[in-house]
Amino acid sequence: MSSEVKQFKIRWGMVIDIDKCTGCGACMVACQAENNVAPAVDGSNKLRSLNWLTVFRLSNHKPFPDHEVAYLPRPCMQCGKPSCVSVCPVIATDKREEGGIVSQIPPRCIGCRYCMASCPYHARYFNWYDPKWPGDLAQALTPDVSTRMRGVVEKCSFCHHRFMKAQEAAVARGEDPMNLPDGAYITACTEACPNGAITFGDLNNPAHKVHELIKSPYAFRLLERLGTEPQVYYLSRREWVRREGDNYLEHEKTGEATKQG
Amino acid sequence: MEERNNTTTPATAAKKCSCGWGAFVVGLVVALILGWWVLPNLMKETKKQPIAFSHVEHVQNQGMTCEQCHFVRADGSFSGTPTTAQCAECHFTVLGSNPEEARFVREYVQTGREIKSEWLVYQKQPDNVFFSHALHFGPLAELKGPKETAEFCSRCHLNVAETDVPPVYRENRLSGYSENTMLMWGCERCHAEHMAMGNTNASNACFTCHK
Amino acid sequence: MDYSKPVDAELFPEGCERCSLTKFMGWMSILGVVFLWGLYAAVRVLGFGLGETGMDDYFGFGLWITFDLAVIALGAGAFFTGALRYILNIDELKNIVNLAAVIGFLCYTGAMMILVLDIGQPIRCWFGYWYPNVHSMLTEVIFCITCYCIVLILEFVPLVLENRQLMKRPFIHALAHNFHVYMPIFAGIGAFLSTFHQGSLGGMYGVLFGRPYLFREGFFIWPWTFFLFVLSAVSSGPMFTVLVCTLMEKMSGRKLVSWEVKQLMGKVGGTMLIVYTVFKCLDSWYWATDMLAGEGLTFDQMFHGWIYGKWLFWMEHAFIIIPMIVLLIKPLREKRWLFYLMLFLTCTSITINRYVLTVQGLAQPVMPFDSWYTYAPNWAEWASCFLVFAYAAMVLSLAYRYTPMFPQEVELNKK
Amino acid sequence: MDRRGFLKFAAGGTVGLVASPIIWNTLYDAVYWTQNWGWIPRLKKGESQYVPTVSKLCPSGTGFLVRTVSGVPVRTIGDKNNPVTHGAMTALAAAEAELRVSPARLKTPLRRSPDGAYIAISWAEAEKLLKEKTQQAGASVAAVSGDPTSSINEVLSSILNQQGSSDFYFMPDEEQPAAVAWEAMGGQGRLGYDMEGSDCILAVGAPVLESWGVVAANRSLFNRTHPVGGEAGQKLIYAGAVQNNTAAGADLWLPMKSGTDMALLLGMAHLVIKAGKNGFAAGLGNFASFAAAYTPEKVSAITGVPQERLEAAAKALVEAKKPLVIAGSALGSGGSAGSVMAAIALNMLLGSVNREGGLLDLPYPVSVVAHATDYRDTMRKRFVDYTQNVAAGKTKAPALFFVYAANPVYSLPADSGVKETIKKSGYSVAVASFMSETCEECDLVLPAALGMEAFDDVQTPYGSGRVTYALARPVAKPFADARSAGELFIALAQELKLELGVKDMPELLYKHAYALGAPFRAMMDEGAVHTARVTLPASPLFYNWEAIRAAASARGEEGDLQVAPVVVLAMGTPQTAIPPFATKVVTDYQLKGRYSVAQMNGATAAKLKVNAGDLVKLVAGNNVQITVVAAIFEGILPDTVSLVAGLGHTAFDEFSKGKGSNVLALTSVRREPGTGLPVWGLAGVKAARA
Repeated sequence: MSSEVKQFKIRWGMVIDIDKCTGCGACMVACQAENNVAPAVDGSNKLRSLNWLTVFRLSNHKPFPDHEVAYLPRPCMQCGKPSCVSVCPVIATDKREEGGIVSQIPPRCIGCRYCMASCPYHARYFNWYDPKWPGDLAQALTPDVSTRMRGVVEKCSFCHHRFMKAQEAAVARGEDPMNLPDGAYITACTEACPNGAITFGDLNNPAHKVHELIKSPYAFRLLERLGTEPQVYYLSRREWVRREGDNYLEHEKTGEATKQG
Repeated sequence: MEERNNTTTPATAAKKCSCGWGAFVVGLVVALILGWWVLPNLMKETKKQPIAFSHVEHVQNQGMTCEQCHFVRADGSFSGTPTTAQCAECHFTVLGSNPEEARFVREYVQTGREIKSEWLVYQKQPDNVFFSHALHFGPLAELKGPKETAEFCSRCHLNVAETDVPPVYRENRLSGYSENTMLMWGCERCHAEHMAMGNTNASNACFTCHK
Repeated sequence: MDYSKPVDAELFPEGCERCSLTKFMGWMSILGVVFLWGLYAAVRVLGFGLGETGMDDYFGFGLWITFDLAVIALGAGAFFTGALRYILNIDELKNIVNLAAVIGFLCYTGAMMILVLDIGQPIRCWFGYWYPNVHSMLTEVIFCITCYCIVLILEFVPLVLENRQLMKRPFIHALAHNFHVYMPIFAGIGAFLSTFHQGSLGGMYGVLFGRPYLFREGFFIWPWTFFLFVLSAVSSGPMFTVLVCTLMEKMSGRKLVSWEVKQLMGKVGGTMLIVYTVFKCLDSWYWATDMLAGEGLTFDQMFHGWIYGKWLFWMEHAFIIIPMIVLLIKPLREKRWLFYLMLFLTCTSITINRYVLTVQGLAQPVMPFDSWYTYAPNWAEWASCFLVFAYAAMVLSLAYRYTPMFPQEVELNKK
Repeated sequence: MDRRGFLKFAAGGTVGLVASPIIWNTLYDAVYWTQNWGWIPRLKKGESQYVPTVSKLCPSGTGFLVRTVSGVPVRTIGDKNNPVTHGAMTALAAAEAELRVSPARLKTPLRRSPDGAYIAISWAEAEKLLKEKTQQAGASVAAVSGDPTSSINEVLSSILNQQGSSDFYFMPDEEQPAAVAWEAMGGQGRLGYDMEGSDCILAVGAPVLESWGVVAANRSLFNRTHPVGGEAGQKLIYAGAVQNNTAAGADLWLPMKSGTDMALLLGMAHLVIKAGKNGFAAGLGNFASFAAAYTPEKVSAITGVPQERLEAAAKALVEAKKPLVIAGSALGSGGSAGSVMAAIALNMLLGSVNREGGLLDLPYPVSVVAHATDYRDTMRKRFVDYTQNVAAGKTKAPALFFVYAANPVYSLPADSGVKETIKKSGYSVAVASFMSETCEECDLVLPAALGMEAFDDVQTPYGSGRVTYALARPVAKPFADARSAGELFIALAQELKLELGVKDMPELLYKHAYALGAPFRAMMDEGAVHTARVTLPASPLFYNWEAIRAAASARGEEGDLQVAPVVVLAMGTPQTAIPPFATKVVTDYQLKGRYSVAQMNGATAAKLKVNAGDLVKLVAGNNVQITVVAAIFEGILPDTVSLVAGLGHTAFDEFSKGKGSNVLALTSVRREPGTGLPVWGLAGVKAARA
């Protein structure tokens, strides 16, 4: 049962230059603050710490001194053919709106976690308990994203509320909300990255920087061979980094295997 | 059952039967009354607005326009109900003879208490709903005066422009929703039917209305 | 009143002996304690959240889903035996079909209990009906399981009504009779619903194209796992029924079902097992040699360390191949211990299958830079499974004590 | 009614209920209830505003917009118009709106009662206490400030000076050894780095992309010189023991043993001289012959850097148009002056002094408060010398001891004598925003407003290549009962009838802006930031090879393993501890549950016979013992374990307390040969499986 790749006029996407990322974590902090993700007292248990955006550390698997390191921020890939949408029994997650962002509506979610099982990127997280903001921390909640409750799944939304706000502002200015200029809508992580490793925009719009960036020979997507068609692209000049982006048999080269998939 | 059969005559059995049908009808009626009227009312709690605000006084007697208090900000967001500070632009001191106004000045303006956070919003939506007034205001540009505006706004809101006292506010005890809160099916009258109000271009995707 | 008999002897099935009420209550109390332990776990999970379990963001499915899948597969004896008895009219099966129905009822209601715990927002469970996503295999599962659960209740009710004292009431007598008349219809609906959701449960895994361990191609909208689940359920279901029956015989010390009927059940299960084994092996072969390579992966990469080692894979396959052979060969099949052992191995293989698909399928890291993590169920998950075991044992004990579940019992125990 | 009648009544009732909306509506209402549970915080509504200001918690003075909703800060967003940091954020600055309301935030003044417990007191009482204690102390008063960029220091030092005390100190930082080095090499102003103008930067020991210098500015520079998917316009070479965040961004990583910075720099000097780069200054001949002993083979043996990488780095420097060499410490304090001297010498050889893209001679910040100590004079004083002397009884303990915006109890080695100094002093006062380890030692704890809650400023931070001046403006009301530290000290001075020359913080800031020629109005109203390229007349620099030689004679620490600390800003600073939102940024190779994680390479692990995940005991030379979890990471030198700094807090809140071990506990204070500077940051440890 495979749904087709969804086509949209606008396709919001991200290009993350891995060679520019140094793993400082500003994006993760900004993401939590922006999207009202509750803090965790023990964040060191990575299997139970809810993060819309996680930075992975990559290794070229060579021993010292030839070792190289890279960092890979992983938001939700907003797949063109999402594995999660078709499995949700109650349509809590969907990919229908212009822009191609995969929505996740926690108030609709019944918490079956089937979508989590389906996602090879581990982009989906579960509220194992009710979220807690100890002391006065709840004062710093933004008005943009509703707080969740225990027993529901959540994930990165590409800061969808910012898309809505950008549309609202465009309408207030008398402009076309469906033709936003480059930079009118960017995610909190894009904004927070001090190294400018993240570029955000409409992949389909030639006026947007990402439109060109994804044509780079260094561009790749995570696990392309599975056919999920992510809207998040990565860039790296390093072959070993690109190779870490997908599974390859020993004799296979990057860039080749994925074309057929 | 066998014993009972032995002691009941056919006549009494028939009587019982009809009386039984009566019981069915009685049960049905009682349940319908309970289910349609008594229980739903028990579920609701009436709450009082902090101030007996009069739209009539402001709009008709003072000639204010709706936009003086309810306006779209430069960033496209909507101001909603005014803050104490906004009210105090006129009501920095008691202006009229209405005791409610005097109370407002005394209890809110002079103490800095925020009226906006206490006012009960009839159409209050839960946190998980994103609603942009600006994106719904397209046709508003055509509206000429308070009357047309009120007519347009009252497609969703209570028409308060002509009320002298705030309408009754009732809240569901379990869900905490106002009885006037538009539920999802209400939004879908347009969002699922694009042509319901002329071509509104409304999307029915989840993220259009949820955050 | 005959004081040599237990005080509740009037309620026993005609001509059957049962242990004393005191002994029975003792047994039920032991089960009750286990039940309460599970209830405590359930209350904690419902009250505080699923954080009370050992699951995490990498293992969103764990023991509970494994348990659900296993009991639903093993409970498939109900629909399959029912279909054979009522639709194909294999008359001998009437001697075990009651038990199969009760086991089916228990397995499904038990699974439903666990599901209520397993979903994070049980109050919203009706969304499955109200806002269904018709593309989701899980939607199909939700529909069919709940519907089939109702069917199983309807199949279970007549047995309760057949209690000796209840049957004395003409109304109930008539009702029970009517139920029996309609039983073929229930059996038919049951067979349809059950086949579909057994398949959908398998389909749930096969459609996960983001998970190379689980993803399978298939026929039309159904991945191969859909059919494998149906086949594995119809082969292990009857076997599980026989095993439970034998366990009851050992515990009660009475013969309940004749050896011939058991052999028949074994033969039925064994025949289905042949089909299952062939397809299962073909599927594994194709997956290991072709599908994985297409995704840039190797067979070895699907396994890790001891806990996710290949032994599980080989054991799963061996435990269907060996029983298949043994059950095919008549002299071997007729050795009682071997017969029971083979049934047990098959049930074990099916359980391993459900486990590896649920847990190992999720453990296998798909992103090359991700790691293998391990999952271990915690006490709360075990306790709630034991809650279901205790519940099932209690209901089964009551049904055995008070209803004419085994038509052959009187005859087989003539002194 | 008989039973049958009742059954029929019930049946009718059931049908009626099913046919009425109550059941179905209640199903919905129950779901609405689950969607809006009362125990989960609701969102606030209101107008959003974005106010530009600068961070006072982040050491680099990150410029950000504080987003407020109905007046309450909810987010901090990089300010693209800030001419220093250009919108670049740090993980710490990004968490500042949340830190403002974090559980560790101090709410009211606290006074220690005789039994050791804290009692909340009013500000009136606190101020009365403060006045009394200051009057009683007379000249016996000392103070330390952990915020060198703030002009609040001037108020505090003026109070001390007028009381007759000269014991006003800065917390040890990166600049103090650099100031010593610059002066030793003939520098007359303040050492500045024009990173922006350089095309090749060699950072030795200085994690320029994570904690050294004006990090946010460094990162925005990295951003601008490394266009997305394009060619890098600036080469970055990083030498350090661990492949840390800076190494991840660097074009070349030189794996250098901790504490061998000088050898590496001298080896580089040797190589560039060989390549013909020998910028002339007095002492060149002696220096060149001294450096000649540092052949690539020898340097490679000492530092562990493969020879070909040394040569590649030297080649890059020689070929660059405007190379720049920076030396610094991994920890950001306790570093050596010798390595900075060697770096200055290398820059001199390369001709990279007093020119664009090189080392610059910047003016020091000047004081505008009457009787205040100048920045430079405070910078020259050594806090650890003072505290060690007090602890040893060589110097009289002060009757009153102020700790402002600092957490020395946590951020200095155990033998620094800070704890003893606080204990011995007659009365200790902490002015801080968060309940730190130092606060817990003090007699009086006063809650200070944050940068976004009060007037404050950021004067040119160390590491800058320009003179910069930014104002922190009150965007929101101070949290709970916190108060502006500046206003607090000014009020104290006024109470004591001392002369400051300023009546409040805005006036103080105005005077500073005026002195710098900065546009005060625009800074006050719009959050404008002043920057200027101001350099002093070129200093007569010389190769102080004797000082370099003396410093190079320092011995390494003993032990089987070297500890290489890694600083990450996500872990907060000693003053803030781990921000609530950063606990998830802390990785599983930094912290695991209660234990710090020690990263080591496979060869080291094999030698120690440990596997990833094993518990390991590390015993330092000072007999401090910690238990850590081993992790394998190949981006680290053999016989070295890397531990992240910022763990092991015993104060603050649940987000910081009881997590891992403080890496500083393993270090001891040493004296650098020649300069006599107190240095730490290196630790040799013995390891055993726990």
